[in-house]
Amino acid sequence: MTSAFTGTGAFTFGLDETSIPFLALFAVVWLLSGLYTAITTPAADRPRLFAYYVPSAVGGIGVAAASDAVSFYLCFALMALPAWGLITHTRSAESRRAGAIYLTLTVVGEALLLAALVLLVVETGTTSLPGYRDAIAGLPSAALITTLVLATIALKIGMLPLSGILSLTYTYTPTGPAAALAGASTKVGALAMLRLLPAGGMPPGWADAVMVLGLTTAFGAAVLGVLTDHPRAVLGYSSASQMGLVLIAAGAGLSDTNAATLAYGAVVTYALHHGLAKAALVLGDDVVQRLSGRRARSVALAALALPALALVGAPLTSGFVAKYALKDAVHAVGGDISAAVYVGLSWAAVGTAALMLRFFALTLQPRETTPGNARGAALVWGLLLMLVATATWMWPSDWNQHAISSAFSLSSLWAALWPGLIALGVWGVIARIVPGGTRYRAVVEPGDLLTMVARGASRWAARADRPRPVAAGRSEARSSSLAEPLLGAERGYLRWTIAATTFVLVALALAWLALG
Amino acid sequence: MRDRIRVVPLVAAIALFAIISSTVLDLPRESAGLSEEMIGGAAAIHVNNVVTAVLLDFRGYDTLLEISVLMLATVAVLSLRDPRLGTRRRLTGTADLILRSLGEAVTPIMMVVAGYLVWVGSTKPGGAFQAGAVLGAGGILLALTGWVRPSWARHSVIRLVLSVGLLAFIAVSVTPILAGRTLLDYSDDMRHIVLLILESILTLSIGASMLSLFLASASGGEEDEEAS
Amino acid sequence: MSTYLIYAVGGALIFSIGTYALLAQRHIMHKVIGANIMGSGIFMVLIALGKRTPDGVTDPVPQAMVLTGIVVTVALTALGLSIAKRYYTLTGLDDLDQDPPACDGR
Amino acid sequence: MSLGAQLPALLVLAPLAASALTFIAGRNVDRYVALGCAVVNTALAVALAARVLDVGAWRYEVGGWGAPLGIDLVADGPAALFVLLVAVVGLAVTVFATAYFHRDDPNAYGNGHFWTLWMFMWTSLNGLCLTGDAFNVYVCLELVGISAVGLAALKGDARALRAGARYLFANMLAAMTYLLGVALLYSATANLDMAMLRVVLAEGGPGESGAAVGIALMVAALVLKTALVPAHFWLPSAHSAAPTPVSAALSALVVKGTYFALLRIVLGMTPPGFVPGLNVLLGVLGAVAIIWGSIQALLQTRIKQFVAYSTVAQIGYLFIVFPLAGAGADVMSLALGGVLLHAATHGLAKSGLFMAAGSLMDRFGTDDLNRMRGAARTAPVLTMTVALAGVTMMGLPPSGGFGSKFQLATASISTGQWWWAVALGLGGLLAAAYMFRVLAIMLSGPADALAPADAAIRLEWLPLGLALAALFFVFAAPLVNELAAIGPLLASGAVTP
Repeated sequence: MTSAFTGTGAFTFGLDETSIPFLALFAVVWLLSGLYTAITTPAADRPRLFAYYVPSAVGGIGVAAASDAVSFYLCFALMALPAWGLITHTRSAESRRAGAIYLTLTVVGEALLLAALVLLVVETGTTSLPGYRDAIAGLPSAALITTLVLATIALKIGMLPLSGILSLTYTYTPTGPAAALAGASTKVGALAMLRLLPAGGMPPGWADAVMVLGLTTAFGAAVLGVLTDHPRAVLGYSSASQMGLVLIAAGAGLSDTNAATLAYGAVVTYALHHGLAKAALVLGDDVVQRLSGRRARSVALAALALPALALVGAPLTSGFVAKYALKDAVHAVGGDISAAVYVGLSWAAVGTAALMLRFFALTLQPRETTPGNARGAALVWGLLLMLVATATWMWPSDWNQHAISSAFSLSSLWAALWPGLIALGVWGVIARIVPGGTRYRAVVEPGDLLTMVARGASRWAARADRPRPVAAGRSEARSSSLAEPLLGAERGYLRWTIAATTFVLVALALAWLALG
Repeated sequence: MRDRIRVVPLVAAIALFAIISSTVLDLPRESAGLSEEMIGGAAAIHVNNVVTAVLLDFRGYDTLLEISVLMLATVAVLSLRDPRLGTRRRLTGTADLILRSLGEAVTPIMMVVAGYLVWVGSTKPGGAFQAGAVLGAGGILLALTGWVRPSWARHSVIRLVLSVGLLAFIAVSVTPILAGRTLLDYSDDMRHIVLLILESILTLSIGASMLSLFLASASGGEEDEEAS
Repeated sequence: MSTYLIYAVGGALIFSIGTYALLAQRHIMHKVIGANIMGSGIFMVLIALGKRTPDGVTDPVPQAMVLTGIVVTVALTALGLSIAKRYYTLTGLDDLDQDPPACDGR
Repeated sequence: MSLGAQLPALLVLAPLAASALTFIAGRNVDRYVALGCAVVNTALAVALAARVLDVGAWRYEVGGWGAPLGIDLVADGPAALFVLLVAVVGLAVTVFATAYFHRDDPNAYGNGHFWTLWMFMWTSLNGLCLTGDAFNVYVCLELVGISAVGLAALKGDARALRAGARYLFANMLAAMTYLLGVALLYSATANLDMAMLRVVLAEGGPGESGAAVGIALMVAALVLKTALVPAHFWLPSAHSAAPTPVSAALSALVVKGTYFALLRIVLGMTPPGFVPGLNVLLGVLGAVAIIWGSIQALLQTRIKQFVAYSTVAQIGYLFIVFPLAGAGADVMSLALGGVLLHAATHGLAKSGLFMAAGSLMDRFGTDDLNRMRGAARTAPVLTMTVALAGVTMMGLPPSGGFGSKFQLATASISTGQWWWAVALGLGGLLAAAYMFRVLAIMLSGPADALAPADAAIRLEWLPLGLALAALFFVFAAPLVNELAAIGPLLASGAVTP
């Protein structure tokens, strides 16, 4: 067994077939978002923002390049923790609450990931990261490791019932960093799927269960997202929904080695496509607000349609390739459940289309325009859009060849189109019958369940924390129902005779053991 | 207020007694300990009293730290001294004739006894600690008769006396290092005279420490009127 | 039964009595005295056990340990008494488990 | 004999001489004597670590007698690491104290005797880390204990005196227990040198049960001095009633020194399984300490009590190494490296945290956490320090806490004792909870009334530096692991005479 920190097993970075696409994606997204941030942020705010942005970016890029468990974990945390500063940048009460929720879930996620990694290091006897996915299924605690990894991923990608986490973080973060979080941060979840979930070999139930989880998330997040009324929140729920699809792909590879190969391609393609498209959507929303001329706005809105269509999986977009790869992977699993999931996949696109329509409706809504360097912002955005259009198609690899070769078959074109058409139809009906048309009021606030829990907790804490009248320099303990008995127990224990006698009893116990 | 009997501590104490005594009874009935090595070692360095040899030679490092413990306790007690108490305070007893004449009569004798105890330390039981204790007791007697004020440790001279024993011990123990030997590895030809001087200085410091420990928390007394 | 055992077991008894005092006595001075009694018990055990040599010469190491122990006990006692004294002067309390007025410091 | 080989002796003698000199020097000079000694000591500690890395562990025969007649000092990797920790944190505490204690007001710091007490404490900590003799441990422990009590009661108010008295009685109880233990051990084995005892005890013999009871009592005494739950009862009051630099030293160093003695005795001197169940019991108490200390930290309303209870919790981690002993050299070196890493990181972070807490207390004029709202706006550097130290307490990367947790968890899982890893994880989550609670208060709301920055505020950067050092300490992990493997805790031929 390698000692984790003797210098040989720790802090190694390298490139392999998994790290290259993610490294490329993360580098591009962090760089362009950083550029965008630099252009659009007032000079006074820049140092504070970049103090968090740069470490996060370093962690984000490092996590893709890490090739041992220790640096993976290190970079994973380095990316996730400073993001808290990005979320709370505006220092509003909402952003602070969002930050608190984010930090809590992140720390829980760190603990889960640490547990999984420690188990992996111990049971495989190596800290080398790339080998894990093939080895996991044969390990004694394969089920535990997989569960821990899934739980970590669930927190990262906003699996139901935690879907709110993404909308929360996107909504309150300044645009540039939000694009980075949308494009790169959630994709670390995808990276973790490729690094730490078993590639085949698990009992079949695992694949089915995870695929169902993914599909539920895809639908559930879409429903929640349609019911919110902040464009960034909608995008957040859309991310959760899309990552649900990625989870389906990862799930498909859990049990079947053959499906795992396909699933691998699907996850990479999907991550690449979705990372770029979602970053482009986040930036695009902001660019539209910044442009003042009517013509410029129209052009921008038209351009914004490209990533939106890509998400829906329209023909000729990156999403088409990704979805095709995904369907291949699910198809390869076999069995009733995967057949049902296969059908569900198409319907999930309806949800995505609905989300995109809602997003457009909200973006078109007149908001107060943000002044600033609109031209520079648009330029950066344009660069990103070009990548959205081309990257997935041009990526030199064999897993998109199948999709490309069958891109122009009539059946696949139809399969890609009908969900969008259905969504459009429903949308038209809603616009007529719902009060307020397509700009109806929100039913769900960003963060849904999480925000409710956090609000309840802070209300409870506020009640418990309320300082009582201070008498004679004596500050009273908190009076909440749980705290008082615990504090009282300690206070009672601290009395000399009790505590010292307890110590003597400990000494006696030790001596008793010694006489054994 | 009378203390009531506390049952759990009582049971714990009884159990403690049971375990310790059974352990003691379980020890081998005969054990030479380290006495043979020690006696041999003491003979090699021509020290007649083995205990003295252990204290100053074999385990001299313990003794060095022990002196430190005593000085440390003195400093700790001095640090707790109530700063509001004046420097011109005397303990009660200045007017007590019996106490006064006793102090005048006994103190010189105690000093002589202290000197004897140092001298005798290398051959018979005795040494700096015993001598220091006697010296300290004499000092306390002087304090009770009003010769020494409770604030005496504020004088820099007294502070020097309090720490000179430790400093001398440090100097003696470091000297061998300069000669390329290890700490406390005295050279044989100088051993006796160096140790005698050291013990005498230590006696002074230990006596001063004892007196300071007493005076720092001695209560009562009256402000001296003469000065104001 | 060898004589030294009487002293050794007696030392254990004294140690236990001191322990009880340190644990259960309320008054600070009583606790200090309790600790001193504990020390005396240990010294008795040490000296008694040092007497087990075959040639009857007492092992010098326990003696040295006792001398060191005495000095340490003196130091601890002096510090304890002076803290107790100062605490009593400040608060009028001779007991650590009572809260001093206008102070909650546990 | 080369000067390098003399380092163990010099490391004890230098601060000891400084103690006497600061006492004589008087209040205009004493702080500079102490400062000079701190610098010299740090240099010596670095030299010791460098030499240990270079030539390996060695024994130093005081008086030239050699065990069992004389007392031997042991300079091995773990000892060098602890001495270095004491030096680095000690230097920071010294610098902090020069600004904290105003020369014009010596009454505020024990009639001006702070410096002497502090130098004695430094002496005793170095002595405790370097000694190889079971009885000499006792003398060093008393030096640690008395200087710590004196420093804890330094303020001289009722609260400090009461805390000091409780601390002193705990020390008395521990002193007597240890002395009885070492008496029994010597009576059973006729030896006091720990490395030789390791051999003697492994052979067994007629005095075996006496030696075992002796060791049990010594361990119990050290458990009390290290404040492992349930023997933590003296710590929160003593650490919070003391002046800030003292709190930092007590929390960061004193419990580490006694812990190191425990490490030497349980893992070095005692053969595995000699006292059956001892190691497991220590591990269980450690796990309980993690949970109970964290819960109490979560509930405290006064900032220094909060930090002190966090120390109670963090001490628990250090005891997870004991049940992992005896499971093979690989696991042992991993776990030992883990706890050494934790001790060092926690020492750095906790001294920074205590200094920051004390400065916050002074600036807000209260120790009530709930009245420190808005500290982030008015005292950003201090808030940052608390946050960074918090990252270390939680054990998140890249802090050394992460490295230690990773190594300890790996070690415990590879021995099949996964429950220790669960305790470690739970401790991290609870630490997150208590740190978040405090940070949430400091980040929220409009600023409360704030005293103007005084001279001590110049030293805001010092605690920040300590917290930063802890934050990136995982990168020192290879070095710590290397030191942990050099003649570790008497388990090597280099230190057995």
